[in-house]
Amino acid sequence: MTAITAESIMPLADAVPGTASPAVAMRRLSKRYDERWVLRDITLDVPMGSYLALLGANGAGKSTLLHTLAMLSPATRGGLCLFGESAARPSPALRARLGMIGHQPMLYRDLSAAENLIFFGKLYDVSRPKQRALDMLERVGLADRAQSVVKTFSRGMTQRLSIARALMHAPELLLADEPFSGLDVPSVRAVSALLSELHADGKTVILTNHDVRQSLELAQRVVVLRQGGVVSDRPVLDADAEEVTREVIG
Amino acid sequence: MSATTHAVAAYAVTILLLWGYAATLWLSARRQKTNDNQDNAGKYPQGNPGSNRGGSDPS
Amino acid sequence: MNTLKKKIWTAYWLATAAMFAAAVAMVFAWTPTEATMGTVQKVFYLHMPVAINTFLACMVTFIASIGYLWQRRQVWDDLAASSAKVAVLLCSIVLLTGMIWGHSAWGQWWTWSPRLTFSLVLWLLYVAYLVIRPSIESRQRRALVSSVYGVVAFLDVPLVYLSVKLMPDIHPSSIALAPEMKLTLLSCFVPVTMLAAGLIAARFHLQRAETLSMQEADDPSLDVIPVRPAGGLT
Amino acid sequence: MTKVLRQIALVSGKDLRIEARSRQTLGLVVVLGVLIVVVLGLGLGPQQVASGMAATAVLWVAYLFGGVLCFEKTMAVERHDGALAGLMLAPIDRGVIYAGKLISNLALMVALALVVTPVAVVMFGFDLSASPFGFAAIMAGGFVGFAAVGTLFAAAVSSTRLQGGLLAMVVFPLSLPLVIASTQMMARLFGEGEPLGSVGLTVLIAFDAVYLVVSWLVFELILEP
Repeated sequence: MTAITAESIMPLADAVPGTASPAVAMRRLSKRYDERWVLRDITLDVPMGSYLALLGANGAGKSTLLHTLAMLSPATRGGLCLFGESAARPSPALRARLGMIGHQPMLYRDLSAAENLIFFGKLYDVSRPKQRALDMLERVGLADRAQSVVKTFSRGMTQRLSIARALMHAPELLLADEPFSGLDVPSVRAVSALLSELHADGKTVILTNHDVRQSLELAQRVVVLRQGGVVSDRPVLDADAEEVTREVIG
Repeated sequence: MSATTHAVAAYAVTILLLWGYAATLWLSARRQKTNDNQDNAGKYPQGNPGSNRGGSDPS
Repeated sequence: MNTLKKKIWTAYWLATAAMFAAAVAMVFAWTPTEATMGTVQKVFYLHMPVAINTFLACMVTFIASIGYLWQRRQVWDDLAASSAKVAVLLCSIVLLTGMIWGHSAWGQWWTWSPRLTFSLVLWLLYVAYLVIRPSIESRQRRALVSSVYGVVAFLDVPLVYLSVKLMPDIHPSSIALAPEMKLTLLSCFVPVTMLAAGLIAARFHLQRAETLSMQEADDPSLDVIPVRPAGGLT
Repeated sequence: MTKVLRQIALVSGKDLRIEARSRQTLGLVVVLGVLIVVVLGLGLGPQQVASGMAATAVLWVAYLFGGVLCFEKTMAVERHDGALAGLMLAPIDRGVIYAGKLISNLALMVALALVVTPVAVVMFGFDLSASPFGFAAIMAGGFVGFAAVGTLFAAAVSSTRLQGGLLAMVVFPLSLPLVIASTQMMARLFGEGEPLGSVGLTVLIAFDAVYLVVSWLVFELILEP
């Protein structure tokens, strides 16, 4: 049982000359939390510019996987490379290429919408953060609430602001953890349009979702997780909603 | 109290604490062992190949 | 193999017990009584080896804590917790024997002399370690918080020593030892150290068994669900 | 280097802005500090209070409890709505987060001290005139070490339940040597009238150095969203 280090999978990514390394490369990624294995032997490649949906029931390990991909917590075992660079000791430059929409909004509730965006923009060294913040607020339809404090926002508004925060620095890879949960229909439409726009721009998008039909409409490829392991992985074109649902339920 | 009583008391306290702790450890190790045996007998009936912690020895 | 291990283990404890008994007998029957302090000086032969072993146990906790922070293996945390428990036990003995000695030598159970304060703070540091642990529910969190604590607490020890140096001192200066006394000290030191190490090992074994019985198997692969080969998408 | 400093200023500036807006923590902490001073003043009775030296010990009690509250609050700001994860995603060193939080905590503690110290000095009749700068130096040295461990453990503890008592339980014993050193120095400085140089300020500096370096090294390992 030899441990797979991130370094050992590097040659794999470089093996085929002329092809760019995948945006995300996982090799037998496993993670134990307390007594339980929450991720088991996950091996996946996510090529640049793809749109991937991770499906699974609650507790299947979707959020944990996304957290691990975002390098927020290390894997217990296995290797992970982002853009061909090991995620074990990520450089700031690597972190800057990645954006995340979490389960929680990741915003300061006592600061205004604009202040939040400017703060994160400055952390990412975005040029002209103020202008960029206003542009982003415009894009997510919150321009008129720029000076309001976040704690006065509704769930949908907070979520849109959270997306604006994640996109402030124009990341190449966007990780979205249940971006549609708790949103009303117009907000869902706005958020999914934003994600598709990103994908059309050539960015890589990975989202977790529990709505099978919606995922099949949005993404290019669906991966089903159960008990922390990959059960199926196929392009949307081959996928049948009924069958995928069965796989999710188990 | 004389000096001798003090010295003897110090030794008594030390011996009591050190060996007393050793005794409690020994007792709980024994209790754990019998528990494990009972557990395993209940959880894994004979001939179960899926049991991956068959023995009672943790090491 | 297993029975051999068990035999060695039994022999270790029997040897420790025998040497301990011999050392105690030696202290009372053979070693000459110290001239100025009288019989109560005999406490010293136990007091000092136990004190040194307290430090050793604290050091084991320190090293195991670093090990956990470095590797994140539960084994390290189990070791750290076990040796901290023994360290507290040993430190309690140091304090108690010290107090008994002090009461005989200068008529008071407790004085705020630097060395006493030092031992007390050391004791408090590690008692707090043991008290904090059970109040953290998640095993990983507990291991993390206590290993950070284990590191900082050990680094605190020289600092406590420095800070109590600022206090006015009334502790007697060092005692000159006759050769017989040195021999007695050594023959006490060996069984006490063996006992301390044995206690840590025994406690560690118990802890390990408990942890392993809680944990899922070490192999994370899914053996129930068939994994479909990845459908290539480019 | 300037980039790092700018990032640190950004992180703690954000904390202070939030605090300035809600004024939640400071109000709480200052009232708690004054309460502690008053209760201990009453409990010690006129004889002990007259000695004046009791003031330094009482002040430390107020600082310890108030400080722990500050550490908890500044970390709670990050825990709320998962803001810490946002900070951890950003391309900044973990040390920057630590330094930023440390500075916020120190700022809050200095604000606390500015209110509580005069109250205690007046109520205990403590004569500061002998060496006001010595007093400030010793307290500052104590604060840095205390905030260094406090910030570290606030990050380690806050994602567990049972935060309140737990953080105090972790930080108090580790800060004991700091309190001993500081009160003993005060006793020498004011009780025996020794000059500041011979009081052994190096002990405090050694403390601060050890705590800062260790916390900074360990912080990266323990930070989890």
